[in-house]
Amino acid sequence: MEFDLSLEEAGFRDEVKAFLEAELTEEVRGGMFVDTPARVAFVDKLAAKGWLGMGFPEKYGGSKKPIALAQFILNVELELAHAPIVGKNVGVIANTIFHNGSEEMKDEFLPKVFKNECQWALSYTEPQAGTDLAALQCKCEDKGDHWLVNGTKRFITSAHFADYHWVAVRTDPDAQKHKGVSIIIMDADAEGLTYTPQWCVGSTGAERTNEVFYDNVKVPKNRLVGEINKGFIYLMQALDYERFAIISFAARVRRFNKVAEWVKEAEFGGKKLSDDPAIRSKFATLATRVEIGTMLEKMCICVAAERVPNTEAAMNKAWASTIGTEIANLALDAMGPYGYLWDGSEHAPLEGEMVDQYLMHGHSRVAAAGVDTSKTIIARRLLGLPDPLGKPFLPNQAK
Amino acid sequence: MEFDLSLEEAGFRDEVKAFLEAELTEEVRGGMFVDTPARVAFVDKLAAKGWLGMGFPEKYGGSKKPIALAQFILNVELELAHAPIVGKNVGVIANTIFHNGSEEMKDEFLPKVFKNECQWALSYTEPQAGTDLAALQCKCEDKGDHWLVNGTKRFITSAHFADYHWVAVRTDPDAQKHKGVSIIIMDADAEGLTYTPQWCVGSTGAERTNEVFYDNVKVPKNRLVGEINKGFIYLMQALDYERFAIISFAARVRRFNKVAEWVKEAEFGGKKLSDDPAIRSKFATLATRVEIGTMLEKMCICVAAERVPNTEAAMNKAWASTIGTEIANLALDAMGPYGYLWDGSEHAPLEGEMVDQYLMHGHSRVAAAGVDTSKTIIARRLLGLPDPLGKPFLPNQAK
Amino acid sequence: MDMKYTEEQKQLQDLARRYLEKECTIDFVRNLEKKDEEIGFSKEMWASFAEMGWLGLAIPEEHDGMGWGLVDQAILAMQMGRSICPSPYLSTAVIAAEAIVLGGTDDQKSELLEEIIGGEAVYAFCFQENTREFGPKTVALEAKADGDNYVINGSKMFVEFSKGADKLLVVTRTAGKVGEESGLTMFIMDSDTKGITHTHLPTMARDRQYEVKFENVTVPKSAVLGPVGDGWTILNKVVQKAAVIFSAYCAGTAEVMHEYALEFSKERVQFGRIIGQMQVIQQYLATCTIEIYGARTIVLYTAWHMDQGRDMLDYVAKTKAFTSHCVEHICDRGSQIFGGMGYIEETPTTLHLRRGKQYQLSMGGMAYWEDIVAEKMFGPVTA
Amino acid sequence: MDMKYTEEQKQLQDLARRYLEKECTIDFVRNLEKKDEEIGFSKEMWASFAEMGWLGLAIPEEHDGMGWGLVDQAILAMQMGRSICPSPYLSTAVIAAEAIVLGGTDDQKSELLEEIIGGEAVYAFCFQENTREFGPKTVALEAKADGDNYVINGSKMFVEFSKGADKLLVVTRTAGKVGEESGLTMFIMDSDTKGITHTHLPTMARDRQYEVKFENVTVPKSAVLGPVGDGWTILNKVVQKAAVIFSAYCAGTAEVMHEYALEFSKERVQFGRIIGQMQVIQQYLATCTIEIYGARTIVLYTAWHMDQGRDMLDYVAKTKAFTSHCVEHICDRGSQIFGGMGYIEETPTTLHLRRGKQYQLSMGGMAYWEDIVAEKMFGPVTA
Repeated sequence: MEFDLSLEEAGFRDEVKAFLEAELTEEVRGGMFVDTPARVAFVDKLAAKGWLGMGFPEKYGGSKKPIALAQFILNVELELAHAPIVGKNVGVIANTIFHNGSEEMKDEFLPKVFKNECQWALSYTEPQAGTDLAALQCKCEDKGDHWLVNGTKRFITSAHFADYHWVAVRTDPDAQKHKGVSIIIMDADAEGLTYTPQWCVGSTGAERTNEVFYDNVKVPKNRLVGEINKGFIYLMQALDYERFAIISFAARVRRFNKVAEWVKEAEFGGKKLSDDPAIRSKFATLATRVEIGTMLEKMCICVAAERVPNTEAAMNKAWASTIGTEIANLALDAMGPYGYLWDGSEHAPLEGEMVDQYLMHGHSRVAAAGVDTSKTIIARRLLGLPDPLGKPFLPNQAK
Repeated sequence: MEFDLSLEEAGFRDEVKAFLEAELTEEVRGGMFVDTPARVAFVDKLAAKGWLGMGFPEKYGGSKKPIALAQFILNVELELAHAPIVGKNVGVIANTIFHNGSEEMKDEFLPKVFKNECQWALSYTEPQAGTDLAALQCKCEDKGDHWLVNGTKRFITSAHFADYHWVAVRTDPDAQKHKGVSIIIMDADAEGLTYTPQWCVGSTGAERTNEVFYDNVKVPKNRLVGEINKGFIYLMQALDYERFAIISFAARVRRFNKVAEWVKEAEFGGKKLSDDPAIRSKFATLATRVEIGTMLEKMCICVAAERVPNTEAAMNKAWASTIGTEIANLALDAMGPYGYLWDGSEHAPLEGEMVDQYLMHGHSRVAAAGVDTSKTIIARRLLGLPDPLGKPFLPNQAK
Repeated sequence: MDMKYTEEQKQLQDLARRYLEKECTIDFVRNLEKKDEEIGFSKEMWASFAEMGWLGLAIPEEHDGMGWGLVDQAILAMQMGRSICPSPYLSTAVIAAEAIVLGGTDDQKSELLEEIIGGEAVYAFCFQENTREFGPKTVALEAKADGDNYVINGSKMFVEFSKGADKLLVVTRTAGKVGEESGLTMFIMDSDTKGITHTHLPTMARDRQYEVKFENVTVPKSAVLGPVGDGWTILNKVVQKAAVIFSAYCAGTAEVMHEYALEFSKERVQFGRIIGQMQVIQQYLATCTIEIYGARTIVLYTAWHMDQGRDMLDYVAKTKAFTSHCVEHICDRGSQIFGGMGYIEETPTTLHLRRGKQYQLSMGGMAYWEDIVAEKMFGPVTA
Repeated sequence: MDMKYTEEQKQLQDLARRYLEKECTIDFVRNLEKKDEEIGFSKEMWASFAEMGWLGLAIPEEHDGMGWGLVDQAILAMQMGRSICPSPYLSTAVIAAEAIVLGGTDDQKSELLEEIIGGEAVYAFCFQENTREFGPKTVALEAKADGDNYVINGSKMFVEFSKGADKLLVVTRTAGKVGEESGLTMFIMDSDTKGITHTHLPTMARDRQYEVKFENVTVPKSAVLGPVGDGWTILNKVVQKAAVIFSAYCAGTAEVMHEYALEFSKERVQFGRIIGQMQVIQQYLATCTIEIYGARTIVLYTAWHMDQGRDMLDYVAKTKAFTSHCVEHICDRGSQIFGGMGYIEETPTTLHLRRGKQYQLSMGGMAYWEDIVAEKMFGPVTA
């Protein structure tokens, strides 16, 4: 048993901290993904440090991992500093291409990802396929010398600045739902690709996402990732990774500490808010729950040394999503009516950030794998319980 | 709209209150059902007042209801005074016989019920048929001149002092689960009927229930209630009634007030417990939730003027069961380590009643219709949602 | 006991439902949310309210009102809550009207009530101070007698519709100090009285709230409403009624959110079945149903009893505390059922999501009212 | 970072699991629960604990202990919690042993630690006073110096195993007054010292707790353990370790309750399928799983860091608060899954149901520890 970082790990963490101290400016902070020139420039610097391709072969532009936990340490520090996070491109795109793509595809895309030369839109969700990704309908026909894609996607976060779309398409309309799905890579400027903004609920300048339309988009044959009709397997692998790698619990820790700091300093009518016993008690309960989040994350890290965490990642995800809402909710309660001030009000505590968090955090409880879905994963994969939607299950059917 | 009791209703309530003031002794208080000589004697007096057969024809020993809400008012006052409640015999047995039984059966049993001359055991649950009553297996064969009953029942609360068993049996083994069930009335001293105690978790003298064995018990042919194989319908009707009529929310109100009164008086280390802001806040929240329980009950009462409340009764039941546990739980929290003292400890607040409540109240959340089941009833009957265990349901299948 | 609406109440409800569903659509509300919108409500709609008799609904007949009760206003407010209707109904037809009925001189009554009934005077209620807390003890805004006038200095926060209002009902302190219930005095003045400035406060609900600053605002003694230094005796009753109507509004918003979510759960297909067939979704929806029935019942119960002239402070407090909790809980849960859709601005229910939490934090939040419940149960804190 | 047990830790766990599952069965626990049972633990089992080296597990090798750490004790305690093993392990091998190691004179160490290691001395810990609160400030039991002796008067509450114990570790006040952390002095004395009476307190868990009364109990000055009047400097560390081990115990009980419920959910058939196929049951079980993993991890994390000699007060507090919540929540939820069966005495898990809530309320409950968390976050209350 060993809970401390090793000397090497601590050294890497300090290096990242020093880098962020030096390079992270106010305009780069906030949000999640790389979406402004300043944020792109910041990630270019991460790339220059070799921190995007850690653990991938050098021939693809990767770099040696300085230490086993480098990826995790980097993510935590980025989250704690509120810097753009880099998990999506490396975690989903590069990993999937590396493990499943053709040699040609690896040569073309991996170096670009690791040099931060391209932005990606993950294009999965459809009007009728949300949590149930296997129901997706976006049609992809083999036209001999190209693929022809037709369909509509929703909630595509980065579509308005992406260079490529990473699209889940249906390549076999007759196969069982999840057996006819493939992944293709599409140029963002392909003819027939259009999008329109979908604004998230939130203040002006809130997160943007997009509805995307593929209208007879031609895609070269070599842009199909891995094997045809195996896309669903790739998606599921990536989701496991996503639950664990893209979003570190550190984001919630940062946010909780920020709120607690505000409470500590806040005074109303000459009374210190932190003297209120009800506030003290509620924040102590939540502080404890936040700490449990860091524990579940540490557990994932330890598992990750041996395999991709799956049910552990689901625990992490379910807890983190729940806690995120609890933080925003308690923050607003503590602020009283000031809690609902927003969007540039000079009286809004923490510049109204907690209002945005309250409004948008519900999304984390349903998105990717929401809380209920994560719990279903735990029930099915870890506890060995049968599919609630499946056939009636009796004890003697157990394996 | 009219929330007050009418003059007549208030008059009846006052009459019941005066009666209880005069007749309810300490040894009669507590528990739920009529199970000691003193308690039987007490209910005899209720019978003598004509309060058991209210609303039933006089020829069966019934009496005119003084007012429409008489039954409700009586139940509330009994609960508030912690007297034995009488809903089971009248609510379940008499109602079912009156609406479905033969004339002979009405003549035989209704007067006995209304005069409190007999105690009944409701004999439904089996080892493999709990919430899923339709799965019951207790076999009842037609032997020409009698029925022959074989099976085992569980959690039969009154079996050790009952005169009759009201037994749900399977009369058609080949019919669909809920279609082959009937109700029969069995003498408690029938040959082949034996029972063994099952003690509820709780202090010495805690509630007793029984496991009951029917081993080749012969039952006269005329003891089948209503029509053969219609038993499940009668059961369901009675359950609706039970959710509403047997257990009044007033029991929780009484208990909450008792705890609140204790908190108001309690002092530890020279400090008044009720000065603790955390205690004040938690009790205020719970007081509000308790009040909502009285509101849901009032709503049921209003509905009952026109029909048997069903989804409203399910709301009442789900809320009451949840609140009951919340009361016991908060009471113990407020008591700190004294909360776990029990069973005759002189230091135990409220004589350890809240420990018993904590332990046993979970049963109310699962019993009869537990909280989840009540919510399922609301979802299905009121909200019109399809059976989660049924076939996949698509929008165009809607009626 | 009988919870059924009378014929008149049914008609009131149905009319309100029909009118608001037609006029106060989601798009209508969204338009009023826009930043450059200064008034935050529709004068045309306000005129219709007047025409339908809603503004004088609970004003006694002797003052040309309809003479109905608080319970009728609650029935109406539930409908307004369903349409999250942005209007100064609460501050004008409940708070100002009641304060004038209870505290006004004969002259004030005859002059001011008629204006309200006719829709000619819109009021904003200046009560909440620059603090997290609520209630009479927090009032600091100073009004000093100066010959025939009072001079007012200080500020109020979270005043809804103050810029668009014609008049302000202002709660000041003319005696005593912060922390005391006594010493309060109410004034009525024009909202553009010299020395008053309104600064918009952007809110989660995107309604129109303002910080109102008073800088040597000078009003004649005739602007006083009710007893000098003893305003809380009147205001206490007014605030209780306002809390019930606000609760009705919350119950209505919760109710309609739940209907949207239920409807969606019957249409949205995932894994080859509607999501409403999933047991967890059913449990969420059923739990919310119970809360809504409870919320509606306690609103009506409390309002009805207040109409009988009874002291219902404890129930008012429970009503406000419970509906506040409810509206937040149900708007959150409902949004969850919409999945990702629930968090995209274009989805109608994001209007509810933004309001649920704000309502919960408004008018004393839950804490002020739960303190009252605790005090009723345990008496005041002795230590 | 690596959470895996070492080989030695695995062996410790496996041995404890095997031994306890064999010896400390539900029936064994039930027998110890019986009213006429005065000692409340098995001396035979205690001798086995000594033989297996468990009693000296964390006592330094220089005092003939095994010299392992708190984390190893936690691993062991989780197994004891799984079997809800009734034994004075906590008061003897954790609290008394640690107090002697930290505060004992050389003579005390050499004499007393050996007794503990060999299983010859069972200790009870007399700390909790006749109040709802917990901690050094509550200590009132008076010890007065009188020549070469101290005379002790007063009483302690909720002392586990005091009647069956050989010795008592008694926390007294020799200076200052209630409300102060300083002024405490620890004593070690025989449990049957003249003037001491033990009155059984029936509890929810049916464990052996006593009210211990001290009436002119006279002990020599050599009975003092640690600094006179400054006992909290030692005791503070002891109580923190005890809280972690108690937390481990809670985590173990929660864990095994969850396993029972899971197993039952796979066997119990209703509506033609196992109840574990129902989505709500799955959600309950999964929620509990997350809490259990969190509870286990924070216990190990905190214990491991304390073994590195670090100040972990904040983590100790969070560990105690969370596991206390967890054990209650999971024992309640688990019982629910058993349906009616969950509330019949004969069902094994009623033992857990009766303990979940009691554990939550024990050793300061959640409030004492959450106060510490709040103080770490916000500093002490200033008003």
